Amino acid sequence: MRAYLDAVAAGYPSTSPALVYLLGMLAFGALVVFVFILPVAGITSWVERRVWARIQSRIGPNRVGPGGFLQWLADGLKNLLKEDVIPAAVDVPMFRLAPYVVVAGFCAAFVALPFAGSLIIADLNIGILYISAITSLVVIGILMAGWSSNNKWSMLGGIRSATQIICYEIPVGLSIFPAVLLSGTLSMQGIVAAQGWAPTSWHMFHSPFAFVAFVMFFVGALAEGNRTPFDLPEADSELVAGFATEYSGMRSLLFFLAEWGNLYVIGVLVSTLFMGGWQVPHFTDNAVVLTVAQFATMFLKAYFWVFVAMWVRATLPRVRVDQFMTLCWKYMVPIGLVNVIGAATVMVLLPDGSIVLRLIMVTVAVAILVQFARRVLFHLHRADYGRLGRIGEGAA
Amino acid sequence: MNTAAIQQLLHERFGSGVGPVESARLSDAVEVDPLSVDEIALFLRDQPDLAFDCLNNLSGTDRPARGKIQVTYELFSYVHRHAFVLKVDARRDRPQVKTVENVWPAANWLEREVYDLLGVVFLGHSDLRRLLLPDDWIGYPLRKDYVEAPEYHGISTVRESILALPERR
Amino acid sequence: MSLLNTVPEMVLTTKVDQLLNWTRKSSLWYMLFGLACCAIEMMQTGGPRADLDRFGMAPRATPRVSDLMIVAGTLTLKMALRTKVLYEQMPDPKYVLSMGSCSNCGGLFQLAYSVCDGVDKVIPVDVYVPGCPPRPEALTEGLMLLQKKMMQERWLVREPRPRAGAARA
Amino acid sequence: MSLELEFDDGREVFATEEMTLNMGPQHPSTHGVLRFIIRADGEVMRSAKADVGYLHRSIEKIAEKVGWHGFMPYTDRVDYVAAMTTNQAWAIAAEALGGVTVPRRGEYCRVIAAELGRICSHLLAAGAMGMDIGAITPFTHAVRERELINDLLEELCGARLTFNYMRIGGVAWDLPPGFDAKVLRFLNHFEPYVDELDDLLSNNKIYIERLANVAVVSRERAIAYCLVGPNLRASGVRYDIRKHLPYSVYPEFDFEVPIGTGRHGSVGDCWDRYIVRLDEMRQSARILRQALEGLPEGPVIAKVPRNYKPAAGEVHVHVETPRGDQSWYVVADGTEYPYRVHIRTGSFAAMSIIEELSRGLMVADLVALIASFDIVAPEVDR
Repeated sequence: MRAYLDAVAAGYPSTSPALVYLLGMLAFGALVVFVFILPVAGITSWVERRVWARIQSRIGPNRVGPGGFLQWLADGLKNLLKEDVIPAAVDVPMFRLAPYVVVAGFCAAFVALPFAGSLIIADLNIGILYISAITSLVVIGILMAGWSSNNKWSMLGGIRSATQIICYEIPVGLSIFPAVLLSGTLSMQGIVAAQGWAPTSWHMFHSPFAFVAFVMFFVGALAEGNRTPFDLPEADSELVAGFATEYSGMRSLLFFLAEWGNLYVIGVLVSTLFMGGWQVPHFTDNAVVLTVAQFATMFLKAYFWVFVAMWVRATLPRVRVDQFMTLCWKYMVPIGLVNVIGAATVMVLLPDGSIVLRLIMVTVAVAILVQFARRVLFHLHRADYGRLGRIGEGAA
Repeated sequence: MNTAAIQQLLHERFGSGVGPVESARLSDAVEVDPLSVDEIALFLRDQPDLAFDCLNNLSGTDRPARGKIQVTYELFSYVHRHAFVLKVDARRDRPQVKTVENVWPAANWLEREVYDLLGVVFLGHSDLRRLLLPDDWIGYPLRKDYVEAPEYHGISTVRESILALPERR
Repeated sequence: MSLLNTVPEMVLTTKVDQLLNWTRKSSLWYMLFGLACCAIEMMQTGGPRADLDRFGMAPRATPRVSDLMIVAGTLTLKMALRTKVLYEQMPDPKYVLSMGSCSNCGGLFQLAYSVCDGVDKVIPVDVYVPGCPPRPEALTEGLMLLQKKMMQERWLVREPRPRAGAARA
Repeated sequence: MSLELEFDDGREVFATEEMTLNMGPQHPSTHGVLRFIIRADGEVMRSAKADVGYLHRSIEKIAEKVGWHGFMPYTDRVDYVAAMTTNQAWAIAAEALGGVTVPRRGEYCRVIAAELGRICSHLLAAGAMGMDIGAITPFTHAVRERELINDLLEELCGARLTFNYMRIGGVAWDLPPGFDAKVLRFLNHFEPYVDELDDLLSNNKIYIERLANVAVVSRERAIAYCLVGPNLRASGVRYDIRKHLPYSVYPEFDFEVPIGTGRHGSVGDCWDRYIVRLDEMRQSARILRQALEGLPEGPVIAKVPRNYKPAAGEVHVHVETPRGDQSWYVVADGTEYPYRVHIRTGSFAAMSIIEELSRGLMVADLVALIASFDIVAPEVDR
C-alpha cells in the first residue's frame, strides 16, 4: 500500500505527496467499507432474520435472491432511495451528523481487527485499548441522535445509551485485563499470537478467572452492541424505536448498519481475546492458503458468537434500565476486580500455566455443552412437532 | 341478604329518601334519592352485614317517556357473596347525581362514561371529563333523541355508496 | 428530470425503474398500525403460518421508516385525525393497504355514530382487502397485489403515479 | 432536564423538571389504540393518565338499532380476542329475558367453544406479555398454537376470529363429525406446550425480575376498583363466575380456580397475573376434556321465533370471559329492539386502576403492567 502510494506520488511530481497519501488512504478506506464492511453488516442482517425466523418456527426472507440472500441489498437500496425526512423541529446539523458519527465509530474499529496473520489494516501496539475507545464514538452518535431529534422517546433512548456506556465500559475493561495480562501486550496480533490453535491454549481456558472474564466480556459486549437483553436504547416495545424514532431512509439504515456491523466486531473481539483468534495449525507453507485458512477460522469463530448473540436476542426478555445498572455496578464490577487479582495470582503461581488445569477447564466446558444439547433434544422430543401440522387437517 | 331486607334496613336508616322495592321482571331494585346516593352507598359499604365492597356495574338509561335518566348501580359483596341493585332517577333536563367515587374508586371511570354518553353530571366527581368520545364532541349519543352530526373535523360521517344502506334510526 | 422527460421511454430507464421497483417491493416495511379485530389477523399473518417475513416485509414501530401502512380495523373519528398525522409522517414513496370491511367502508359499523366510514376519506388507499376480518391468505394476496402495482410504477420518466384505479384483492 | 429555580424568599434550589410523554395511540405495546399521557421524572413516572376511546365503536347504541338476533355479530367485536364468551353473554341475557331454555347439547357446544376461545385468548396474553418485555419468540410460538385453535373453531363455525357461533336459544351449528377427536388431539399436544412455555418464559430469570413485585394490587384495591377475572384472582381472591355464580353447564365440570400466590414476589404482582392465566389454560383444557366426554345427544338449538320479542324487563348477566366477569345490563321494553345494553368489561375496570398503579413505576414497567392486565382496546371502548 505504502509502496504503491509512493510510486504514484513519484509519477506525479507536481502533486504534493501528502495529498496523494490522503486521497489514497480515503480511496482504500472506502474500498474496505464497500467491499467488506457493508456486505458483512448486510449479510449479518439477513442471517439474523433467518435465524430468528427458524427459532420462531417461521421461514424468514426467502424471496430475494437464493434463499433470500440478497435481502440486505434490497433493504439498502430501498432505504437509499427513500425520502429523507428532516422534521421541522430538529436540531438540523446535529441530526444530520449523528448517523455518520455512529458509522464512523464502528468502521474505525475495523482498523485494528486481526482477520488473519497478515490481514490487519494497522496492528496498533495499543490495539484493544484503541478499539474499546473508538467504539464509544457510537454512543456519542446515539446520544446526538437522541438529543437532536426533539422527540422525547428519542431522548430517553439517547440518555439510556449514555447510562449504558457508563455501566458496561468498566466491567468490559476489567474483563479485558486477564487476556492482556496473559498475553503481555495490548496489540491485537500479539494477543492472538500468545494463544495457539488448540482449545487448551486459549486464554478462555487458562484458569477459572479467565473463563469468568470471558463470560463477562461477552455480556458486556452484548450491551455494547445494544443487543437483547440489553437493547435498552432502542427498546422496541417501550420507546417506539428509541434514538432512531425520527430517522427515515438511509439515515435510519446507518444505525442498523452499525448495529449489525458491531455484532461482527463483537464476535471478532471475543474470538481474539479468548478463543485464539485466527490461529490454525501450520499445515502448509503456502502463505496464501494459510492466510485464507486463518481468515476462514476467524470468520467462523466470529460468526459463532454472532449466532449466539442472535440466539440470545430471540430468547431472552429485556432487562430494565435500573436492573442493568445494578447488574453492572453491584455484580460485574466487583467480580471483575476480584477476577483481575485472581488471574494475576494464577499467573504468579503458575507462570507457564498448567496443562492439567486447562484440560479440566476444557472438560467442564464440553460437559456443559453436552448437557445443554441434551436439554435441547429433550425439548424437541417433548414438543413432538411432527404431529403439529396434522391436527386441524382432514378427517379424524 | 335479599333486596327486601336491605330495603328495610335502608328505609329505617334514611327514611323517605329510599323508595320501595321495584320488582322488574328478573331483577329487583331499590330506588333512592339522587342527591343522597353517596351516603346510602357509604352505608351499604360499611355496614358489616351488608359489606358491598364492589361496585360491579354502573349504567345509565335514558327514559324520555318519563323525562328521566335512570342510573343503575349494581353492587356486589365479596364478603357475603350477595348482590344488590340501586337505582336513581335524574331529571332529564338537568341530570344531577351525587358521585360515589369516594366510596368505590371503580365509579370514577364508570361515572365518566355515563357523563360522556348520557350527560349525567355527577356532583363532586374529581375528574368529570369525556371518557370515550373526543373532548370537542357535541351531544350525548346514548340519549334516545340524539341526532348524529353530519361531519366531524371535515370528515363526513355518511358513507356515499351506491348500495342502499339501512336507514339510521 | 426535464431532460429525462424529453427522452422517450427507453430500455435503460425501464430497466432502472424495474430495479428500483424491485428493491421497493422486496423490502416493504409495514407500520404496526393495528386498530381493531384485523390487527389480530395481521399478527397471525406475520406469525409462523403465513410468515410475511418471507417477502422481506418487517413490522416497524415508527412511521418514519415504514413504506406501507396497513390500516387494520375500524377507524373511529377520534383516531382518523391521528391516522392522517401518521400518514404524513411516513416518507415517500408510501403505500396504504386498507384491511377489512371497517377500514374499506365502515363495514358493520356504518350504523355507528363515532366511526369514520372508510379510511379513504382521510388518506389515499392503494389496495383494499375485503373481509371481516380478512384471512391471512387474503392479506397476503393483497400485499402481493400491491407488489404487482409497485412493479408498474415509473420513476425516471415523470408521469402521474397510478394512484387512481386502486386494485382490489 | 434540570433548571435553577428561585423561590420567593431568594433561596435557589436545583430542581428537576417533569417531562410529559405521550404514549400512543399508535405505539407498539399499547395493544391496539390506547393512549397514555405520562408525567415522568426521567424514567420514573409520576402518573400515567389513560386516554381511551380511540376504538369507541358505539356498540351499545347499535344494539338499540339492530334487534336481538342482529346484535350477535357485534358482540364478537366487543372482545375480538375471545369472541365466544361475549357471544355467550349476549345469548344468556337475551334468553333470560325471553325465557328460552337451551338444549343440553347446545350448552355443551357453547362450553367447548368458549373454553377453546379462552385458551386462545390467554395464549395471546402470555405471548404479548413476553413481547412487551422484549422476548419475541414466545409470541410467535403462541401465535403458532393459536392457529391450531383457529383451525378447530373455523371448522366449527367458519370463522377464525369473529365467530358469530352462538344464537339465542343455542348454537348455530352442531359439532362437525370427528370434531371431538381433533380437539382431544389438540389437547394432547397443547398441555405439554404449556409446560414448554413455562420453561421458555415463566421461569426465566430476567422475566421474573421484570415482573415480580411490580405494580402490586392488593386484595382490597382490586375489589374496590372492581378488577375481575384473572386480575382479581391474581390478587388472591378466589372468585370465578363459572364456579361461584354458575351459568350454563359449568357446575357439572370439575375444575380449580387458580389464584395468585406471590411465588416470586408479593401476591398481586404482574408475574402472578401472568401465571394465573397460564394455569387457567390448563384448567380450560381440563374442562374441555370433561365436556367432550360427557357430550349429550340431542338438538343444539331451541325453537326461537325469528321475530324475537322478549317481554319488558331488565336483567344483569355475569359471564366469565378471559378478561374476567363481563357484566351485562340489558333492558327490554317488549319490542323487537333492546331498549338499553350496557357492558362493563374486565379491561375497562383494569384500565381505570392504571393511573393509581403507575405512580413510581418506570416507563418500562408501564408496558409490563398493561400487558399483565391483558387489556384489549375494544373491550375498554366498546
